[in-house]
Amino acid sequence: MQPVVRLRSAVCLLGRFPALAGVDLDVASGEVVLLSGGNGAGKTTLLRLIAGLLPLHQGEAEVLGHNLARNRTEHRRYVAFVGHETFCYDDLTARENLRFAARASGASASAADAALERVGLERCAAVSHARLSAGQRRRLALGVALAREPRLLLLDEPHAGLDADGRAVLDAVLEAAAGEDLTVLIASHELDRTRSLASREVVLTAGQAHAAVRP
Amino acid sequence: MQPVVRLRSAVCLLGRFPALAGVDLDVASGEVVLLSGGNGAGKTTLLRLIAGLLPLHQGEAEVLGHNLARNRTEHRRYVAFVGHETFCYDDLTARENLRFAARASGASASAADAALERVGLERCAAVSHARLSAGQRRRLALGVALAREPRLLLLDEPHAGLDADGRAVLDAVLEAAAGEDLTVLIASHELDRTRSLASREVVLTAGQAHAAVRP
Amino acid sequence: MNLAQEASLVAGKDLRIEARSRVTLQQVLPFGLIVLLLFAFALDPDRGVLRDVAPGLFWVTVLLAALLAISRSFAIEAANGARDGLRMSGLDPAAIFLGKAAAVAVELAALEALLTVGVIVLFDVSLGAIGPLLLATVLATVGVAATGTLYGVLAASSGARETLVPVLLLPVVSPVLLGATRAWEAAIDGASSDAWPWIGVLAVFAVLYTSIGTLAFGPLLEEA
Amino acid sequence: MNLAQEASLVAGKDLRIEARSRVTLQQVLPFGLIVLLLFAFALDPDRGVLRDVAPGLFWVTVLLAALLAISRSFAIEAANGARDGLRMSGLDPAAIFLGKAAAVAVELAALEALLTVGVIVLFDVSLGAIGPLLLATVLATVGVAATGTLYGVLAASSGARETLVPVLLLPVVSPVLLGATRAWEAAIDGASSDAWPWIGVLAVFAVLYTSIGTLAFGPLLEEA
Amino acid sequence: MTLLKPTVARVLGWTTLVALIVLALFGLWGAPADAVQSDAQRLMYLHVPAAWIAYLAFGVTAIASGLWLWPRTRSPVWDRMAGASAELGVMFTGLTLLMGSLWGRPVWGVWWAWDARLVTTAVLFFLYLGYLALRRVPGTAEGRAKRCAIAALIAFVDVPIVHFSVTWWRTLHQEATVFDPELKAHIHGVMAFTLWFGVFAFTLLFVYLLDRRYHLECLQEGLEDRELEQAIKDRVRGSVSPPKVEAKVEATVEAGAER
Ligand code: HEM
Ligand SMILES: Nc1ncnc2c1ncn2[C@@H]1O[C@H](COP(=O)(O)OP(=O)(O)OP(=O)(O)O)[C@@H](O)[C@H]1O
Ligand SMILES: Nc1ncnc2c1ncn2[C@@H]1O[C@H](COP(=O)(O)OP(=O)(O)OP(=O)(O)O)[C@@H](O)[C@H]1O
Ligand SMILES: [Mg+2]
Ligand SMILES: [Mg+2]
Repeated sequence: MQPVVRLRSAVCLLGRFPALAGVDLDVASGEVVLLSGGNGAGKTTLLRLIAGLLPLHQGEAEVLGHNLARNRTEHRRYVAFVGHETFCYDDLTARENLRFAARASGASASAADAALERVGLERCAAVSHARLSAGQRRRLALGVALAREPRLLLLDEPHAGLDADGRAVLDAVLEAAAGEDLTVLIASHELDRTRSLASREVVLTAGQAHAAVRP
Repeated sequence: MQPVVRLRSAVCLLGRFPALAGVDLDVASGEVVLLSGGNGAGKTTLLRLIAGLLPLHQGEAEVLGHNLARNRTEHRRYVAFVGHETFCYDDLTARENLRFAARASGASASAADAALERVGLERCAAVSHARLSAGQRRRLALGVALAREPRLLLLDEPHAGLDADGRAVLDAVLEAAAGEDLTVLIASHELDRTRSLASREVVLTAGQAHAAVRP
Repeated sequence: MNLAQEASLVAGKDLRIEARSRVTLQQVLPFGLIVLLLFAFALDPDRGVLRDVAPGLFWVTVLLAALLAISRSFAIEAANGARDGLRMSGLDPAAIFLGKAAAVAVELAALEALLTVGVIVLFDVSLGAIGPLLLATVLATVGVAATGTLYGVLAASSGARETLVPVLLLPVVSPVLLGATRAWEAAIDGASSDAWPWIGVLAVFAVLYTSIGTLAFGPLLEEA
Repeated sequence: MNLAQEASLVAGKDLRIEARSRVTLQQVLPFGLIVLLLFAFALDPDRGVLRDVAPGLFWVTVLLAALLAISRSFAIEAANGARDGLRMSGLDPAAIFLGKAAAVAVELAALEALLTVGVIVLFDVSLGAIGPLLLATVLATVGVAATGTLYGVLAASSGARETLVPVLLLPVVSPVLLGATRAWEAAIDGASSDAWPWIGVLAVFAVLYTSIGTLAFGPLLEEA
Repeated sequence: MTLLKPTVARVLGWTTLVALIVLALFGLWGAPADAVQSDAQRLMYLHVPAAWIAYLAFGVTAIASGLWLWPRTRSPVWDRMAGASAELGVMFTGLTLLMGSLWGRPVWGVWWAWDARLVTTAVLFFLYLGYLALRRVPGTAEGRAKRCAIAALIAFVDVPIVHFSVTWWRTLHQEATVFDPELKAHIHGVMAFTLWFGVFAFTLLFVYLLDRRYHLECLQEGLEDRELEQAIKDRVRGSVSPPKVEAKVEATVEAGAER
């Protein structure tokens, strides 16, 4: 079967700094891969590269069958990315933000409402993004990603700021992934929690990826 | 002994929304108090109120002997606050940001350099804030707070984004607090980790504080 | 969704944000009126030239207000990394361009209508040949909105969005400034025939930049 | 630290950021020159009034450039919640005000020096009585920087910083515009005696707003 | 690495120098003084060629940008050439403005006049200054090239406006004399020769400088590439080296702090 993500000695620059210095990575469909590594190891950069938000400098990168060196926009409508920021508009309410994101990527308004419920934000549906608390924003960002009905879900420290309920939502998403034909890459420092849900762990150190040695 | 923080039915508004709806809280000197509570419970609001960044709407609030209803700026030079944002300048390097913060609150440049080492950012000293990774930024924010040599330290989800090393740094800060005559209020969702270090836990629900029932 | 639907989704989003924050109405418009007044003031009414320079003043003011409107339009995308959200959304970049430019054009049109009233009252101008005047205004507005949106995204990728847009944009739209001013002058004098060549220039400009924008917005949006 | 030291710490920080990002030098200055050029042209050269209105145009341009400089000065504080950092820092708000205003004044002074060269060349103006001219310029700069910083912080607390500053600021500084223009006109004509009353106005304005700023900055900074 | 072979470049350099000297001789002594303007008119031999070479330079920038944007001819060569040529164009436009100003002082009695050609020329100058500012905005090489190529095509629209400005707006500035549609030789034979020779000499100068600038750019990129390889090695070894610029900044800070 065709891999969802295939990187070969991928180099990615931030300014002139090689944040990724030759990464090899293969992710098969339906996998939940945990990306671990210290602060500044390059996790965010790797996820942004796969999302097509950063250009590839050297090496090969293929996501969902698209060669990123040639075109890094085509695959995006099947990919959802939850980054350190929420990608939402301050002056729109939670529901409006969700609906805009869903419609923009061709999903229906009901998908947006379903996502709102799934992340437990019904009560804040009419509160504008600027007024949400940090954790509510994280939930909204996750909701936006889910509303887009992606095939590949990239999560960058989704635990940060989530309370116990929120984490349970997240666990449920990871658990359901295999059944829904959803591939997940999750960067996180909540290793204890995530390891048990992930099918595999990849450790990033100084811009390079290694398979984790399971204790 | 005089309490460091004393709130009596404190009400705090965000716009027209009562994010704190009557909070009673006493914190004695040298305590490490864990603030827990779900997303949107009001933890951030409470910390910002104590820092003097939000006005008190009703009730009483006293921090380090200053009555916040009357004056909410006097006590600030003894208080350091690590919020969801870093309070740093994108175009200054990590070291410059630290030095500016230290000098502004009357501490020495060497305090800044010591803080830089303490949070483990020596290697990023000359990297500008805009280029730091999420976790490195959290460390810097913590460093800025430490460089100011505060008597009261307010930490708002300091764990978010920190790797194992960073968490160890944070644990060390909490452990050393008692010895250094530092009072700490820490809002966090990393309950397992923080409970053992905190002298007490306060649970916020819907804008009200309760003492946690220890199991 | 087809291109038009996608564009209207984007325009709708921008206009809804505008309706909620009222920035154009409550801040850009007063700004325009003040600039109009200040210029009139600085150029000293004694010399009796104000009536003659009214079209020039009007369009200078519109340009300055347009700078603010565009800066606002991209400030919206800069907050919370919304720009990355747009990039990930799978919307056709051409639709994003058309949508954002349309929203700016609508805001500018509202602004121009009110500023025109200001000019009529302040400078005692009567509009003369309405047809050419209106046409020139519409074309100039489209031209400015398209160019502005294009340069807005160009500058947005750099750190200093607020200050880069003016520098890049003003020289490029200077033909619009001249063309619209001359067309207004001719129309106000009732000399429609003199206005048409300028309207031609404005039309070429509007079409040209709308096409360039539709083609170039994608690559510019991608710029890291 | 005393007030002067604290103020220079803040000013140093702002100027260091400017030195690194070069926004004023590389973007605001060209903006000023373009505004000078385009507007002079749009206001139609044939009528031969341009030489007479040169001082007015110069000061309008300086005001517009000042808007950008101030908007930039507070954009720096808006990012990453730096404003809350300043509030927590324990710095005297008066020092923050003086420091930020001083940094803006320095940037504006550099800008004015270069724009003056532009005016001399473009409008064929000779400076006449240098003393009063320089004094008027310095006082006007201080006035604009002080007022701008004061209104900048006022607008910063609202969401739409970029567009609110112009609206609030322009009407308030119009006396500076008037005073500086008249003082320049008088100085250029060599009639220093006519310049002095205006210089007096500028001095009063500068002192007034610097004092108001020193007193009011604290409460405004606290404004949630 | 270079546009021309090193030997060709060297020969070209010397030829340019000789041509400029010959131009100076002709301009100052060979050509007769103008009947009305006397010696001031000699500035024409610099002013007009400078203006035309500026057009040429911006034209090269536009074409190179177009070639970069066209997928089949995309190559970093075009980006470098566009940047180098734009820098020269700004230089020549500046020269035109300067010479025009110097000329205007004796002839018109002012340094500057509110004339369509003058204003449009100044706008052209700022337009490309903006373009150069855009080139300095950090980003990936490809992103920068793309962004700048588009901006260059947009900016080029102003060149014809400058050229036709004299016919569109009735003005003070000289109308087209050399390219007069009726092709009547208005000017003295030696003057015409000197003018055309000036154009020739400036063209040589342009090509020579373009080649040098391009070469410099290549060297710089080579240096950056090597630094990058080193940086990747360092990163792999885990020793993060902060970028050079900031190291310098930091050094000055340290020095300041010690005093
Ligand atoms: C700052 C002032 C000036 C500027 C910016 C300027 C600009 C230019 C430009 C851009 C051209 C090239 C036009 C083209 O072929 O498209 C040109 C040509 C020319 N300029 Fe100027 N000029 C200035 C002052 C003057 C003055 C003072 C004179 C003499 C009275 C003058 C005489 C000419 C002549 C004779 C040509 C050649 C026209 C032709 O044959 O096409 N210029 N100038
Ligand atoms: N204008 C408003 N209207 C309605 N609700 C508001 C408004 N402003 C703020 N809120 C609500 O106030 C609460 C703010 O709480 P706060 O940010 O203190 O939460 P928190 O405990 O820090 O949560 P988290 O763990 O997610 O950071 C949120 O529930 C938010 O939705
Ligand atoms: N211009 C630059 N110069 C030097 N270092 C840079 C530059 N730009 C980025 N970096 C470094 O690149 C790395 C970026 O890594 P990235 O953000 O991907 O880390 P991460 O693994 O997501 O870390 P975290 O867990 O903290 O979020 C950081 O070490 C950062 O300091
Ligand atoms: Mg990260
Ligand atoms: Mg919070």
